[in-house]
Amino acid sequence: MSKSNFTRRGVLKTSVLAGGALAVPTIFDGSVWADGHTGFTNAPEGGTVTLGFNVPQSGPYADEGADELRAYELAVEHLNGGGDGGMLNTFTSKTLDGTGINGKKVEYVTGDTQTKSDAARASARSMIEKDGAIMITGGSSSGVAVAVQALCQEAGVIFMAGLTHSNDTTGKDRKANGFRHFFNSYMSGAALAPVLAANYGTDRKAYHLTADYNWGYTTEEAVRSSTEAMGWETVNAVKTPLTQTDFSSYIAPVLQSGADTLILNHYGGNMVNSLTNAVQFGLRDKQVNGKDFQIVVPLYSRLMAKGAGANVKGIFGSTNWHWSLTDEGSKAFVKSFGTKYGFPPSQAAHTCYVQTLLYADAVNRAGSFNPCAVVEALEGYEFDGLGNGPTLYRADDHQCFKDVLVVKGKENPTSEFDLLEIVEITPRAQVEYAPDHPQMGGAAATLGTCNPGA
Amino acid sequence: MEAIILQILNGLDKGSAYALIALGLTLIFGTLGVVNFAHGALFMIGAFCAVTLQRILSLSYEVVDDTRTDFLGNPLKVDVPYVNGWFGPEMGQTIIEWSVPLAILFAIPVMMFVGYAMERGLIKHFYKRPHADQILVTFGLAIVLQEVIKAFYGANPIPTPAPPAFTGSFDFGALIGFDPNQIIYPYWRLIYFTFAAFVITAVFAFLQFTTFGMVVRAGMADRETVGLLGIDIDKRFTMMFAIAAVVAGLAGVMYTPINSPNYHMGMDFLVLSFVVVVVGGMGSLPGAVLAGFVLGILESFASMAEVIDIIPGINQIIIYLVAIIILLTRPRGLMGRRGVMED
Amino acid sequence: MFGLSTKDTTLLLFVAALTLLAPFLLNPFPENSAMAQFNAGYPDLMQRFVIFGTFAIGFNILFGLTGYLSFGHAAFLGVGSYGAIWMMKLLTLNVIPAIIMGVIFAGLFALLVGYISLRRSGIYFSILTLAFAQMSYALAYSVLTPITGGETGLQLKATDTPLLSNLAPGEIGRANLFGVDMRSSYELVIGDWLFTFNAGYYIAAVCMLIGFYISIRIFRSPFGMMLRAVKSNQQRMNYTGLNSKPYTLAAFVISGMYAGLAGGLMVAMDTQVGPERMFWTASGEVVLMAILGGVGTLIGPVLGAGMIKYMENILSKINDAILHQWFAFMPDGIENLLVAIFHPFIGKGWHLTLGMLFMLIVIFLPGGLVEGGQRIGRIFRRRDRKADSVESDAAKQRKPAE
Amino acid sequence: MGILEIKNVGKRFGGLQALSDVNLSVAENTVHAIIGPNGAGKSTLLNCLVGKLIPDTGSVTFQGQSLLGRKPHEINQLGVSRVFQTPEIFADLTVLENVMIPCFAHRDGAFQMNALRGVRSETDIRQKAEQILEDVSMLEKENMQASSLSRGDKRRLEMAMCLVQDPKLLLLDEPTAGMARADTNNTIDLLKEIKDKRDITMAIIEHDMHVVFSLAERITVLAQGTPLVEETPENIKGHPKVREAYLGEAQV
Repeated sequence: MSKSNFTRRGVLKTSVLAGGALAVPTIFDGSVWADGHTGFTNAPEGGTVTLGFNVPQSGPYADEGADELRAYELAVEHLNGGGDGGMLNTFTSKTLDGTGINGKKVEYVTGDTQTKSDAARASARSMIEKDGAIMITGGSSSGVAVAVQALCQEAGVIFMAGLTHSNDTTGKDRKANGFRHFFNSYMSGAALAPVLAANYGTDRKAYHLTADYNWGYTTEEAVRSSTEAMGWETVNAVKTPLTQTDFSSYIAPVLQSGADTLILNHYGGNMVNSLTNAVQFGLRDKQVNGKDFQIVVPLYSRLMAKGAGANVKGIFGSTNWHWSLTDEGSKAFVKSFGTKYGFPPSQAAHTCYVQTLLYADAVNRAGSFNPCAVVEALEGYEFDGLGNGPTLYRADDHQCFKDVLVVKGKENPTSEFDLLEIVEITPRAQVEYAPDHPQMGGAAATLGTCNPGA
Repeated sequence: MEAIILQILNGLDKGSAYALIALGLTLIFGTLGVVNFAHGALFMIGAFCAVTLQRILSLSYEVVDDTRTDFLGNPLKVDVPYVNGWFGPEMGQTIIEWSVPLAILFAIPVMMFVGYAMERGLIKHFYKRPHADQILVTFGLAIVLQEVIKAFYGANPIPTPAPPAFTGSFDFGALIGFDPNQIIYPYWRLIYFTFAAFVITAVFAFLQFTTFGMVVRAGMADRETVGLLGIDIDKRFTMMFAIAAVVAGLAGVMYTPINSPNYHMGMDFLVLSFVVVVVGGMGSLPGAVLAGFVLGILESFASMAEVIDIIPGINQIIIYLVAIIILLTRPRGLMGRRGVMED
Repeated sequence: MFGLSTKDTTLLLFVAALTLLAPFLLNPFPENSAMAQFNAGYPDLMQRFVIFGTFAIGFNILFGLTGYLSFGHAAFLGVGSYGAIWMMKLLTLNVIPAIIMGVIFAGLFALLVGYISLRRSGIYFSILTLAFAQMSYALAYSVLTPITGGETGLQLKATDTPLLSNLAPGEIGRANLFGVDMRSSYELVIGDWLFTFNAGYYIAAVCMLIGFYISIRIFRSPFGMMLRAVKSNQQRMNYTGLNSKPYTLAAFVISGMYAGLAGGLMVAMDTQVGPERMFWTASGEVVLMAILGGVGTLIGPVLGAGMIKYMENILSKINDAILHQWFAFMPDGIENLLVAIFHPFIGKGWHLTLGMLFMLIVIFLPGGLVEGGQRIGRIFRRRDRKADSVESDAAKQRKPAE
Repeated sequence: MGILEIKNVGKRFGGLQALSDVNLSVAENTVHAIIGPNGAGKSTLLNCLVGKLIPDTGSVTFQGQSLLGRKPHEINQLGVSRVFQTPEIFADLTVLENVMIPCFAHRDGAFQMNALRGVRSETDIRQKAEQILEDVSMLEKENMQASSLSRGDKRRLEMAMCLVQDPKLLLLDEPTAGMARADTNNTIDLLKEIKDKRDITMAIIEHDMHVVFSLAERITVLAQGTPLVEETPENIKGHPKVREAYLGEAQV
């Protein structure tokens, strides 16, 4: 059976071709492996290398996608030696010196995932087949991340996931060619539970509303098991349709159940609407079992907080990164992003920026764009200075392990970006888990082998 | 028992949103015979009337506050709305907080104009075209409208809270003798329901008791004959389109505190409102309203945890399942007329 | 030839030539030129053209001939896809059984949905089909996750070991046709031009051509005539001794099978299924393809499908950086102005362009793209009035008032 | 025993007794007219014959077979064709196709899955269709779209569509309604010609007495849902009951 045959258009695009009507047919099959010069999909030739930024530009996550794209453009600028260098200066690895990646100038192509896996794969395939992209990154939902990651595995390019929080991405759907810097549902649960226990006590009755799809399931499971381990009781867990906009009929019965805490396993528009509805029902003014009623949102993002407005005040949740962090890396990133665009970056922007840098650095360290070499360079790689403290890219599942932020809606925001405040930085040790953890697909989950394509 | 009362209340509220949108859609269909896929967009534009008014009222000038710094460490620039300067901070803040109710006054002329322009500029040319063409052109228009809104306001939902006086909920259960905290109901939803009932009544009264309404109803039944009577039915139908746009727009304005508006909220409601209209029966105004409430209440019941436990996923499909059952047992929906849109 | 009239044979050969030469026709610009952005001759998009072309051809058999407007056709595409991928996961990686399974699954599901929905007509029928499709979508996304993979869908995994394929442990299977990988391509470089001939594309193209041929046969058969009779006057049809229900049901199932074929091909080309494939917007898309191209014409839906997919894939990838490249030769002020003018319509604004295009076409070309083609044709041969092509008959049949 | 036997048929719509106790026998190879004032139940009776309505009581038999509970297309397959008040044709199709469809129905039955057979190869059907078009002198219009025909031509086309199936019983619902005198006469001539050439039974519902008396061999007068008189045309003229029923409405 022949190997994958994503084209080597990058070769053509960047090399100077002889004019005239000279026909040079080439047939690609497994034998190309032997061609030591390339040996992998879209091996860059000439002075440039092309990256593919695949983000939602239409649909509900378009604003998040726009922020990711800003971060990518900034990262490319820094990699090519422009701007103030951002986190290049604080990154513990010093291979990135503003001369591009492996000495090649970085170019990029963009595409629209529409937050649909079909569209995302179409867009990614066009980047690989048409534009000769050597690495694909981006995305704002787990469905898209899993789909594009599987595609990159088949095509033999590296996938650096953008914002994807479901356990599955590096759990049961993990792939050798795919890497995730963002945290996941398990980590949210593990980080949140102690903070919740400290603030709300250990004898709470929780009511879950869960978005009825994979990410919702993993998040509910993670939060549920870690809060129950703290002594909380789960009164009920109700699944809500993804397409639901008015959550009143789900929220109204919460008080009847005798629960005193509502956990909203929702993201994006779902979360904005369910939280708005919950506040509207006056849940937070109520007293149940002699305790103040509380609401928890496991996964926060600043854009969601903005959409929910004043409703987020005082509500706990977790996040991957926040611009108010004061370590050198974060400060450098916020400074260069803020100077360029006029407002602070979101966590989606941060993870995308970091992923681009990590990829570039891995190529430099490996001295090759070959995906397998990059995989080798990233696996088990320890680094710091990128805003999350000391971080490990674990070899077993290609998941980054780092501190997790527990945040709370700010009572007195000074601007429309200043909506969350950091309550606690949960140390990495507390959110770690075994690679074959049952929530991660158990023992059956496997990375497979890296695929260089060609 | 409490759970059931609660879900009926929720259902009435959901139903009033459905009914309002479906009412406008049926008005346009019944009078003009046009399948308007841009009706959801009208709802969305209504909601963004509220957003726009909020933005206008909060137009600000910057004051530098040296005591605080922004995220880059520069002195913080604080936005002060002009209204605060004119009416004093307290009054100014109150005006901004009341922007949603105020937006009703703002939305009526805007939606009237939007409806008028749409009908005269585009829809008018499609009366005699096949329904397929009407769908394509109004769908194209809906996409253009929502993309324009997205270009101006972004894709993220925009919080538009109700005035503080109407936030929070009251204990309806305690009023009728149940234990406290069993049946709570938000003030704003009560207002929404009342408002919807008022608008629906007003539309019906208008059609029932005014000469204008009589002519329009006659036109709905038999356009050609009314045209033969020497009445300029077209002009009245244009007005009806504008009225339907206003109804959709007001439904949108009042909906903003319930769900933060975003550019695709029209599309979210579009399919649902078509289902409501068809279940009610094409061309039947009371049918549309009835179907709106029936589907709203059934949707609420299907979302009860006890129901989902028995039939998993029922909350995902209830509306469509009910639509199928109703259409199979009642060929023309709840109150449809024979021969309308059957070919 | 092929049991077709000369006119139809010409049309078929024309379409065959277009599809087979697509790698040349879609890549008219040299690789390094600024216009290369508009090249569409890469495997993924070419595959999508013919797959959605197949889908639209099938939809047109139902909508174009019988006038029944199904608003839930994407459900059959989705069911076909799920059927195909399960075949690949369980039985064999060869695409033929997968595609056949896709067609069968979609056909059966269409039979069920059609049997129930066809009890009503007009918009009531549309809403019934819509309801079925939305239910399929909602359930596939949520409670059917064990079968459908839910949000993240289904892909081939290292743990999948199809019965008839001997994969090395840990190897992820690849779709193939008797050993020919769907992804393998032959690349031809002529000067600055690069043309890609992809195995998967040609398999999909052959499927589409067969589908197109069958569709011509159906259009020209007594059966097709009956379907047009259904659209024209169902009452007379019944009083002529014909039972319209089996005709419409047959048309519904046939078009559902085309959708299943498209779904199976999608999986064969790109082994992945997600539930959004069944969302109502996907059903709406095929309606738009048919209307945009020209309802009831043979080639119209294919053109419509090509147009929408081209916009979606090419326009959305143009970003400001590319605009700056294009206009770099201009003075800075004008360059920025031009970029600012084009900015709302490209990249994230591709929906806006699409919406405007829908409106313009339906306003100025009521018969869709086919009518546009005819008007151009007419300019060239004004005098030749009787040269009514096959297609113009159908375009003309769209009477103004229904 | 007539070819069509209607016995004790009754039909009620809500509070209105549209038909009550209708007994009627149409003899083979005759032209039988049913007349009566507006609202007498003529159309309801016709609809009961073709399966559009199901009578509440009584029986309808055609050549000894009961028609009750059969669908319109099944009744047509038995050999009953119907001409409508306003011509019901396939307006979007060509004249030739309009005639070919009933040919197919006649040959292949109510449903035939012949999706891959070319219409072009059906030379028999085409010949038959062209023959009938020639009979009604419309052959030169065979490629016109039916919607563009004149009203008279549409009527002739509809007749041709019925006749091409060689029906044993042709039901005509006011075939000359709304026609100019010249067209009416043409239609009468056409019907006479059909009757002379073929073994066919016709039942006509008609307002225009000129048509009735030109064609009919038997006439049944229907009033308020019941047959009043059944007679030959000669005897119907001046019949007191008929005069009473019409109250001078018709020009008897």
